[in-house]
Amino acid sequence: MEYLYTIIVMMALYVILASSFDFVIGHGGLISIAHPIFYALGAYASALLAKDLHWPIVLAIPAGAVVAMVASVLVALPALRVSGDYLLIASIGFQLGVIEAIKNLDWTGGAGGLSNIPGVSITQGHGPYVIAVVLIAIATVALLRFVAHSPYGRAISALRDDEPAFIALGRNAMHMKIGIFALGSAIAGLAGGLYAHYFRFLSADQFGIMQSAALLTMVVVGGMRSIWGPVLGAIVLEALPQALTFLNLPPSILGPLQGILFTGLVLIFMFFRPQGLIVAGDVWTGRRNAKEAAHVRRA
Amino acid sequence: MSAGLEATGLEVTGLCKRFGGIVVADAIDLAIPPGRVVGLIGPNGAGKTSFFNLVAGMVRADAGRVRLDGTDLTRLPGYSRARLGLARTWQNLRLFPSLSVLDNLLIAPRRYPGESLAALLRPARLRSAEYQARERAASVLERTGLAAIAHHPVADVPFGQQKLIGVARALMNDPRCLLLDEPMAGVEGAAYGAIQRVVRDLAAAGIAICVVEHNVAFIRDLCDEGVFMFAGRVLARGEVGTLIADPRLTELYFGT
Amino acid sequence: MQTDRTSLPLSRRTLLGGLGAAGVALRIGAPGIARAADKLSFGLAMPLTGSQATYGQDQVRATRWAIEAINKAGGVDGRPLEAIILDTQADPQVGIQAVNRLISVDHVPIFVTAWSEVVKAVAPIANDSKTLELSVGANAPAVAKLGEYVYTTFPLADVDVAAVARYAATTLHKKRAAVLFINNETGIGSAQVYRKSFTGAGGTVVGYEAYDPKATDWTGQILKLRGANPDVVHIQGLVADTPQIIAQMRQLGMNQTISSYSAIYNPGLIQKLGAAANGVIATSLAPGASDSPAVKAYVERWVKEVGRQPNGLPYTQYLHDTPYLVADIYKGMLAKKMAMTGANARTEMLAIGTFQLPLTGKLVINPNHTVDKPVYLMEVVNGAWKQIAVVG
Amino acid sequence: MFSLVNLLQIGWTSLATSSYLVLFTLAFALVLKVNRVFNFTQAAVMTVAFYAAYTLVSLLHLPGAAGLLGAFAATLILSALLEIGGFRTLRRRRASPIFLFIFTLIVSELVSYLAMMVYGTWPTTIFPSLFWPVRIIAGVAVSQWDVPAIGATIATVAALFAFLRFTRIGRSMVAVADNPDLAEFYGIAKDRVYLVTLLAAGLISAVAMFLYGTRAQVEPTTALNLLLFAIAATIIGGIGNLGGAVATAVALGLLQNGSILFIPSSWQGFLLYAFLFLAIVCFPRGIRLPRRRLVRNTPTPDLDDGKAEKA
Repeated sequence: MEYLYTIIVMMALYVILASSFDFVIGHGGLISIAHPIFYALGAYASALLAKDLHWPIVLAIPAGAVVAMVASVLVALPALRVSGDYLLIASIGFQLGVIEAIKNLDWTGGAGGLSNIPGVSITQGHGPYVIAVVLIAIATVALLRFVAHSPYGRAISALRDDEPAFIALGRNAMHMKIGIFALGSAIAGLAGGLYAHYFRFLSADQFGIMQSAALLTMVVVGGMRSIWGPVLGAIVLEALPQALTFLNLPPSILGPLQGILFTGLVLIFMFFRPQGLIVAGDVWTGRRNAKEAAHVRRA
Repeated sequence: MSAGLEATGLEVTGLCKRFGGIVVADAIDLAIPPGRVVGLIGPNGAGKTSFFNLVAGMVRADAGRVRLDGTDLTRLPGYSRARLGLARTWQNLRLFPSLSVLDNLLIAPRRYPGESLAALLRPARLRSAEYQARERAASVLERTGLAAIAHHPVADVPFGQQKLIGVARALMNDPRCLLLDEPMAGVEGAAYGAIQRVVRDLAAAGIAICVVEHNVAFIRDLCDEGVFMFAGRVLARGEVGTLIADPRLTELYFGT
Repeated sequence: MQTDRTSLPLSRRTLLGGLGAAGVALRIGAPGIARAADKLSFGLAMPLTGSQATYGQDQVRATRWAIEAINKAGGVDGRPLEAIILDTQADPQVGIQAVNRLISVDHVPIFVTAWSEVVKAVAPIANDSKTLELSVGANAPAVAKLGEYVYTTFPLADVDVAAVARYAATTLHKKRAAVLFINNETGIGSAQVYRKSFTGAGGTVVGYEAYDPKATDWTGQILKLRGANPDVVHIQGLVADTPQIIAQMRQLGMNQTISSYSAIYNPGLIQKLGAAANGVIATSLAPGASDSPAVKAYVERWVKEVGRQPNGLPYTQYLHDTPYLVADIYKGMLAKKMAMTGANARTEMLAIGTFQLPLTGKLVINPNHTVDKPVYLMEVVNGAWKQIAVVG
Repeated sequence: MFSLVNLLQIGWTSLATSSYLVLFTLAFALVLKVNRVFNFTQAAVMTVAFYAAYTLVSLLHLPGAAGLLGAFAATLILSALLEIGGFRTLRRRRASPIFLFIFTLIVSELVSYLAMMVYGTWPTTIFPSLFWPVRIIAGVAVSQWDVPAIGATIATVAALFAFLRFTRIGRSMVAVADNPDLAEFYGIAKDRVYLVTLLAAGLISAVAMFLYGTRAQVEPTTALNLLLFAIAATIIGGIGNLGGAVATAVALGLLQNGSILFIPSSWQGFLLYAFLFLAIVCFPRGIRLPRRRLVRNTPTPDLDDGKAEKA
């Protein structure tokens, strides 16, 4: 069961991460790849609060999300002044810089990683925790779907379409971008806390550019800006490496081959189905469309 | 309605801006009283659109002041100026292609309910604000004759109507001053008349309007007076017919 | 039978796990399969894929040979020993997955793993479930502090680094040492051990510099150390960068004695450095082919069956000996009619304490999670590794 | 530590090691300037260049020159393949920057996995030995690698600038860099220019990787780390400013090596990324000296044009 549990937890966590990442880059149009670092900040914050300050896990995890959110706002204030490719590179700098810092500090466990994080123990059974993680994943998707279809989501669409026009209509673009970034990062931080107390070991290197690439791949293969795309992308791409081990290949080539098939598949997708598995609609839709249609006609 | 003490319209004094070696605004003084329609004319590169960008706060001026109904806008960012009643349209439309016609308008009210994540936590208030916005959008759509296509994606709408949507969107803001950047370029038929009618109505309602337009007929029909710009400076101001007839200006316009 | 189980170590097992309850039930819910009940199992979680597979696979092969030999000689009191082998990719997350499976599905009392990140990552699981975790290969001193159920059978850096430090101070009469170490866990921990041991043996550490794991140039650090004017320089680096560091030191005119640890004890160092390698001292934690007929035969078997020497020979020797150690523990437990639990395995292992192993010799496992082991000091003499001393 | 000899030594070695850093940066900056792509596939090109040279020299025992030629051939083939099979298609489709970024990152990952499968993960060098004899000049150790490396770099940089200045296609590259739409208007075939740019960057990367691989050990994942340095230098030096990128590469190399004098050596890695972040946030267009820019850089105050330009 544990094997299955772990796969389910990882799938649920990747659903949370890919969805929130899509919220930032797909919906928000903020091209940052630093998403894993907020995952890391949430994970480390929650782990350290529980381990060193003996906070109960149920408090430590949300606190980790808050830490990630606060950090994201602090980064966003200077970094969101630049946009597009520049933001992308700034985010890489931030991400790798924080990883280096974690590796050099003593109280984060340093380069060797943080071990013996308090968590649910295997003897008590992981069942309830796994269910909680899955429920949180579902709640995350529901929340992001709600936001995307709310008036806020309409504003996000407009902002992404045309920032100067958005500003000229009296909308505070910077405020919105920070909001998008903060929400996405807080959710990533939440996933981090959930990860930390399940796996109970963290090392800074696992939150690097390769993690970013994996998340990006999930979003792109799944279908950017479609609510269900990143969900599907996360599940498929998390299951794929597991499935590849069925091929009964000699292990000496299985490792690289796994990577080759994985990246190759992404390339095939990029060229033959760039819109992803699930295609996002071109036009933003809100809730209760029928009702509003009636309303306008009446007016 | 506006934060100012009295309705004095738009007042621009000593506006300057240079990019590197290029001067786009050279001590521009320009006042547009409420209810008046002023046409900006001049050759390409005269600084007309730059003037709009400076007034609307898209670009920060090097010097000078911008006032609207007595309120000093000079130090305010673009979005704040818009909230104080300064609206503009764009030469190349800048509609939101991923939104329907109605949703394009719903982005634009002065108080937009969906701008803050915190607003989502107060659904009742959000709903009422959204309802008000829809009421307003419905009336604007009605006024501009766009009600029938309210739910079409803007990308599917003919060009002329897109121009109209740009104007309608600016109206959602309940502006005190409206900057129209080439509202007629490429517009024919019914939309032409509709835009003309809307602009006249707005002026009648006491809004200060500034228009950049190459369509001389439109300028003559619509504007109370014209301002001739060249190389970032206001060269002449007066009745549109007189300006157009001035051979020196014509030479500058069609230039070398 | 045993070969059959391990020849496709990963795929079939994952297949079963992946298919969920049905697959798993085949294994645990079917006591009718009598042979399985007879077997004495232990877990083996090693990198079979990924960047570390080059080593992991050779180590697993060595383990397999040992199990074959044990079973051919009658197993453990007539019962066959089996290793349940899972892939960790040397990745903590995958390692956790593998170990969770070994414990909750296969109910092994003992599992063996390597690579310090994995060793650390799975430690809480071992401690919680009271399963004995044997770390074979990670040498960061922190491995000794991972909890009640985590033991190493491989000497930690405090054994060989301390030995080389003491050797420099007492036998070579060096007074001033400098340490250049990689800024990762093993590097930092080992450098501290060196400093403590060298100072403890009466020397002074006059230079102490870290470098970034991604560094490609060490001029700054080397100049700093050169300015400190040491008699001996200890480098605690990686297989990949140590030859470059030595080359740069020599180029910058530092001709002092250089020492390092077991990672650089390989022919590649000499090939990369040529004459500049002469005088470099490394450690080996296992006897070489020239010192032990068993090791000689073992290496010959590699050349005969695989066509080459194993990657990281000493590590494969340790992995080869691990089943013997596990067999001794199980044998003791059977003799005392103890239940096959991790707690009992731990008690029995500490009760035995001293093990005699075929390829690595005598090993003492201390209750404080360290081991006692002789250290073989090797030096490059005329372009070849020569054993210069056995200490400890 | 602060003795003159030491400072000279650090200066000299930094200069020598900046030889390949300059070339990595130049290749990256060139593609960014002309093709307007943050080209992570350069890591793939670098990996291929190294293993081509490694195969010929270290495995097949051919002379070093053959290795360099092999690296050239390999990079040309890969670059052409990437442009024609990849970038061109994505450009036609007006793929978003994030899409292009994923493409380049995934390609470099794919190549590193392929290299892993063929060559394993053991670090290797082009020549079997990486020890270069030294000569002491005024107390400074100058290795036999240093001078040819610096020479090769200067020659490559000079060749590129001459190419951009004096050949027709080179001038077209500059024109496209300044204004792709206008350049097309004047009859410059953009696709061809983009192809030539990638090929040129490939050749530069090959020289750089040859230098690197004769001095340090390389694994399939080395190239990506080296590329991060190039990105930092390009951005700090000012995007679109090749000279600035080159100068920054030298300065950053010196700073990284020299920083040991002032900060604990373990924080050196942090320094690069902190620079990268701060540079882009504080100077998104690069650090510009207050000097008069050359003509072409006409500002576009009209915001309406900004949008169209981006595509």
